[in-house]
Amino acid sequence: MKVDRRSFLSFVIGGAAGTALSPLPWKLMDDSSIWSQMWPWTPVPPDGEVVYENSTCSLCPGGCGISVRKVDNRAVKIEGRPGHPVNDGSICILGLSGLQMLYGPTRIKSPMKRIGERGEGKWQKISWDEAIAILTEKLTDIRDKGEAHTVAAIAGSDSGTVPALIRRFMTAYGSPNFMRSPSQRDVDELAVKALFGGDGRTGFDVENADYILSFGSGFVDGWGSPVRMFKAASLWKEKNITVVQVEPRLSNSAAKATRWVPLNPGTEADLALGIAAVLVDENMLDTRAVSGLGSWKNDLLAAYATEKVSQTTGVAAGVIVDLAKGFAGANRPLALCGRGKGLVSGSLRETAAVYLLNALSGNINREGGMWAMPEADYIQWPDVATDNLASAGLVQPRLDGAGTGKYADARYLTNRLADSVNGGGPYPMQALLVAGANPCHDLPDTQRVRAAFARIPFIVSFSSFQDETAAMADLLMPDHVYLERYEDVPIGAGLAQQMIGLSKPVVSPQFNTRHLGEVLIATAMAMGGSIANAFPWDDYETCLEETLAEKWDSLMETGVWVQADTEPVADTFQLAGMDAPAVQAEGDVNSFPLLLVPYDAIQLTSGYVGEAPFMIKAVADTVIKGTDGFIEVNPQTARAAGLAEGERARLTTPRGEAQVCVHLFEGIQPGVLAMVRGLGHTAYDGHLAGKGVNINELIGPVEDPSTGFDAAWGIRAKLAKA
Amino acid sequence: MDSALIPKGVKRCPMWQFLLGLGIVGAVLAWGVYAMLLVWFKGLNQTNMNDYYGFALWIWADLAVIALGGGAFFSGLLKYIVGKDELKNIINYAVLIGFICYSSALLILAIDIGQPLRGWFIFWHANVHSMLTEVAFCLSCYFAVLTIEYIPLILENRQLDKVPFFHNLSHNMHETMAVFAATGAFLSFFHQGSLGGVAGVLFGRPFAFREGLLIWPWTFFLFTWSAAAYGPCFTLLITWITEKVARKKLVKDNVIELLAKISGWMIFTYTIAKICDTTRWANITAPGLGQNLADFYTGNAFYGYWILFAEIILGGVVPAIILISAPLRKNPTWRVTAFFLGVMGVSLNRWVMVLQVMAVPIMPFDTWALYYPSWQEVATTILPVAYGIILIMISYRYLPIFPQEAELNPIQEEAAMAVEPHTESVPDLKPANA
Amino acid sequence: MFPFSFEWIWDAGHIVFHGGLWYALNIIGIGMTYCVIKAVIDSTKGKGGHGHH
Amino acid sequence: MKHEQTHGTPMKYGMAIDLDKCTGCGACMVACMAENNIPFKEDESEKLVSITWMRIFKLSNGKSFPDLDICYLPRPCQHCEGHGGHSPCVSVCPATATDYSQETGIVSQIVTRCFGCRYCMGACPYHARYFNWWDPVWPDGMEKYLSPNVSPRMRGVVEKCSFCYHRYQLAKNKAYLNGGRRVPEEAYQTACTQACPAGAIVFGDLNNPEHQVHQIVKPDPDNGNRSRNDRAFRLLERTGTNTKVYYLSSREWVRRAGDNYLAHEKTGQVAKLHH
Repeated sequence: MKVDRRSFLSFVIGGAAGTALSPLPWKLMDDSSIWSQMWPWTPVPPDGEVVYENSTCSLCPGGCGISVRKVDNRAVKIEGRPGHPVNDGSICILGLSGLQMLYGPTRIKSPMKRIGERGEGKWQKISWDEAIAILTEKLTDIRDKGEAHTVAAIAGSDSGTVPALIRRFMTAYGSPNFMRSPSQRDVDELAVKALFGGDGRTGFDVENADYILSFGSGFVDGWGSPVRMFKAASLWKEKNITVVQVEPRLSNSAAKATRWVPLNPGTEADLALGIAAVLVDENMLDTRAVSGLGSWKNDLLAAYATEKVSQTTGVAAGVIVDLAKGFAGANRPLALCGRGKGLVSGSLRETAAVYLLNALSGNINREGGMWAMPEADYIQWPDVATDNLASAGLVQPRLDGAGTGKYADARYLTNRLADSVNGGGPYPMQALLVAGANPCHDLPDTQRVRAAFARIPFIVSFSSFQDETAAMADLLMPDHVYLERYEDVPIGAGLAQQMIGLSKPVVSPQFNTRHLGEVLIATAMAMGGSIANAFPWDDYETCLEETLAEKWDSLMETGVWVQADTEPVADTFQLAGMDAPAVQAEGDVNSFPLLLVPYDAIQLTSGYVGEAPFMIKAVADTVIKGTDGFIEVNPQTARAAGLAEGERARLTTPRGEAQVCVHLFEGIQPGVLAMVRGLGHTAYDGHLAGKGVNINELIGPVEDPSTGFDAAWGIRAKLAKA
Repeated sequence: MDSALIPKGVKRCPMWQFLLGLGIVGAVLAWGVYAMLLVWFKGLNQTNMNDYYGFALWIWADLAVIALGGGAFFSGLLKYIVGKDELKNIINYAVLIGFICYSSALLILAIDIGQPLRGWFIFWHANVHSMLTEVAFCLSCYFAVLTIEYIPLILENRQLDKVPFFHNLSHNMHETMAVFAATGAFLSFFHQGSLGGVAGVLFGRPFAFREGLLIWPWTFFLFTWSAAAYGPCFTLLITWITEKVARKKLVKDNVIELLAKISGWMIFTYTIAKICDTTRWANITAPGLGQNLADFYTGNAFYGYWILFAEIILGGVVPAIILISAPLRKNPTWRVTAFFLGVMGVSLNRWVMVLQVMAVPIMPFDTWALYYPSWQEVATTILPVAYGIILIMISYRYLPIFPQEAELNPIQEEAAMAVEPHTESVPDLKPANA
Repeated sequence: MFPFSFEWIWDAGHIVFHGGLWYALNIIGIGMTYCVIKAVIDSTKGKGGHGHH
Repeated sequence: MKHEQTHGTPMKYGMAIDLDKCTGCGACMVACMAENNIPFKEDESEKLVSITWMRIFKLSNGKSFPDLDICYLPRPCQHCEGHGGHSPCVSVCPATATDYSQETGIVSQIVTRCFGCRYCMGACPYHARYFNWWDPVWPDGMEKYLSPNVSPRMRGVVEKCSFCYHRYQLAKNKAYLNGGRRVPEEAYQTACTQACPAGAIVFGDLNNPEHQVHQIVKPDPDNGNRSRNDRAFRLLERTGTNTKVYYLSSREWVRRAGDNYLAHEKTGQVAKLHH
């Protein structure tokens, strides 16, 4: 057939018209739109039966009740548990993000041993039996050499059965070196001992107070039990009571307060004592519960005359008198302390001074007041029968010096750990076990901490996550995360009640992880002898059930156990600790003309877990932008340094230097810089690593001479254009 | 080589020159196509748009080319409805430019939407309250009209015209063109207006919002008017550029001046209306919503009062005066300056009505959001320009676009015959002229 | 676009809008159909081609 | 704006957010992200391309140290009613992918019908609408927590707060199964309301005098639904968006920051609503 131009054109045109009129193009168009609505790479979450499981959140000390929504065996959402005595249905940003931790890619998915250089990140998966065998062998070796005391353990907390098992293991093994991550709890316990004469902690009946004087406590920035404090702050608004926030920076708590009183950083104790002096001077006090006041009154008045205090603190004399009158004039005034979330041990002088204000207002162990709460005592295990090796180890001094000499009153001085390992201690550390803590990121002067870790020959991390400390370890024995395990959660965190929450496995373990309690029991069994005898339980669950005894059933049913009546430690307040010298910021004024102070934000975690992607997403772009971290600078200070909003600058302190971005903020005193605590991770994945600066790289511990605790509230600094 | 396709009585550059030009512009086109494919396959993250700039460079380009392409409908209206018969000498080119502008606009829209495969939902699930629906329908329909107007021109190609069916079709389409032109004008009125309405109906944005008539905000009418006013300016500007490139006169001055004069009066009246609108908006509309001019033109690094001046005075009053005034209009330099200012003015107006609308903070605690396009956005915006040049090159070479060309540039038959084979072997040192 | 789409309602907006739309579409459609048919008829009558106008 | 079959008086779900209580903690944002399967990227600090149906703005009184005051303002979709359901976004969507429900007063977003023209984003003065610039990708393993109640969205479409509409549907089904006609107040609460540790958000039916939100807001239907509570204000009330999210503050500078005012105008005193 001869195809001429004409028939060819007819064919093409006719063909095109025919195709267009056929259903084919329409069908293809429709199909493509349907395909675009369910692209195979967009996940489709499977449906299933919905159930809610109750448990307790242990991501921070708050102890909130949670209700986890599950679809079949997937946990899909964490919500606050309605009716729970701590949080009654509400929940915080961290608690909400828990599932990103449970299912996150930064979990340690199996026990592993290091095969590359330390910190290089080369690991080999091993079985649990092998992991326990390695640990047992190492520990037995050290112990057999009579050096059991050279093994140390750091835990996130020392309350509850799991920390108690660690401590028991250390005791049976023969080491006095059990340590806890530092927090305001350190100074609080010490203050209760000094002021009330017994072991315990303070509790604050914030719901019933009618005047709040907070010395930098971030009551809506994560202080205490965060959700409970948020609720209290709203209650204060509803009841229209006066809330005064004393701190150098306009924090969210300051913004929520009725009145923000900025003061020179680090002078909170002076202001508290100045207010106490006004109370004494004007005789606006209730001395029933205070002993030893008589002779001390004159010293107080002499040392803390209003004008003098005004000079020290930068708070006008009239304001000091105002605060004193307001405080004294209220029916149930309450003073709080512990900066921000209370992540630093803190100064005894400051703590005692604030507690004194409570005592002077007559609110000790009263409704709306401050309570001296005894320690929870439900863990009643028989004493460990130690063998000779253990007994010899236990009489050795602690590596951090706590409990002896000038540190006689301190239980743990984890802040002194780095110096001790770096050569200042009585003996070298040979092995370290870390559980529920991330000292390589969270302890001040991180460089020195990392240097110390580099010297420790054997480090075991029980972390569930690939954190900075796990990166330095030799053996990883990952614990379940809280949603996969049973655990008792004794709730302290400033509650004026004794409470225990119960964490229950909401989902089965996602990876080849093992409960820390189980690992300890198994290791003790493997080590045998007196150590094995100290652990008479088949498994952790039995241990927990036996320990909780009559509380077990109600905990299983309701998830929380509340002690009906608590006998306070004591009703009398003895004056102590207030004559200690003030804690100064490290650094020389001439080389470092500015002051850098850390601040806490609720969007960042307060404990050892790294921030989940959701939390980082909620962080403002004036805190992190890309990987840049910001410091807050008063515009006046910035102008003097020739810096504009968003500009990069070099921040130098006696401990280190970092590149930061400048955020101009009128809520901070000229000459003071503020940086958020918690960022600058080097571990975890790209959702967290490398974002911002870890302030612990810039700040070092400053020892409170009266206790040995780290009481650093800031450090001198200088700022220059990058 | 392709002499059989070239219209009778006109001279075209040698094939190699033509191909060289095509190659250069084609390279730019390929760059644009590459960017377009990136956007289609990787998504709109290839752009610098964000949640504050949902509309940006592309929408501006769309609005601008549609305004500039308005020359087609308006000259069509003048020729077929009003009866300005001289315009037949430029209408072909106006149609071609319109066709390029509108096809470009549709292409850019297809790149701009997040789900191009579902783009047809705008027709299928049409929301009649949306200005964009109106735009989409009228735009597509009018594009069909432009295609209908362009087809006879294609069919007039020397070879195609030999086919009796094509010849008759072309002839019949010419005969009925007035109907299509009228429909085109009707459709243009609405889609040009609706494009104005796109910004004007945004009652949540005091910078853009305008009161109006019935459901149409004033910007609706201003956009139609400005497209009619400035569209011919663009047609004339492109004609001037084509003449410069081709190095010959293609349209007689009386035709140019007629269209320029009409355009001048349209710009003049439009500018008065625009000034009235701006005055009312600045003094009544915006203050009624708690905002004043300072909120819109200060406090940021780019948008200042200069933009109002540049748009209304430089792009409105000045070209209007030049084109209205006979002595200035007859002076080619002044005339072209006016075309250029006019094109700038209307483009700037579209910029303001898209980009500045997005930039101005509305909530008092919000901040200015400035934006610069990514290279992919720039490339895909230049893509239609390259495509337009190519289409013009091909159309000019093979179709009788300019009816007066042969008359204005007579050639001796023998010389042409002698030159043609010659040019194939001897390199022509003259620059490309098509 | 069509009355069987579920978002369609018989109100003034839809009637005016789609009335205008279908009106324009029809003019274009009918106009083109006319041109094409007439061209076919003309061609069969032997009109057109080289040199004719 | 289709008129659905409704039984009895239509509902008008809305919120009252007490800014005196709001601490800017971000729990609402994350509760929303967790409830609605909102994706995240490695870098979310570029807030203009960060999907946050609920976003917290930080307001300042603009004064210098130590007189500075700040306030946080959580901004969900305001579910504008506009005039008769012509909210800014609904009236502009060319494909009817977003709609104002006369039954609930909720502005919906049908992501499978949205083709991503983003006109609605330009129309929304609250920046409550977000575009999926990227394909949503969950880090390996994290897709396990995705809820089946809300489909993850594909690249190239706009999404926004739905007042947790899926919760309404669940509550409605449950109410019908239990023989009730109406959804009880406590049975339908948004994820942000439920999570807020400060109890700053109150959610419910603005038309129902038994609901707490109605009692707080006391909307005045004769005055464009303005609140009769002196502490209450709405964002950009003057534009006539007629939002259903009311804010409460005892501070005048905060109330004034909620709308645009000319220098001489008094806060909350501009009587005439547009349209």
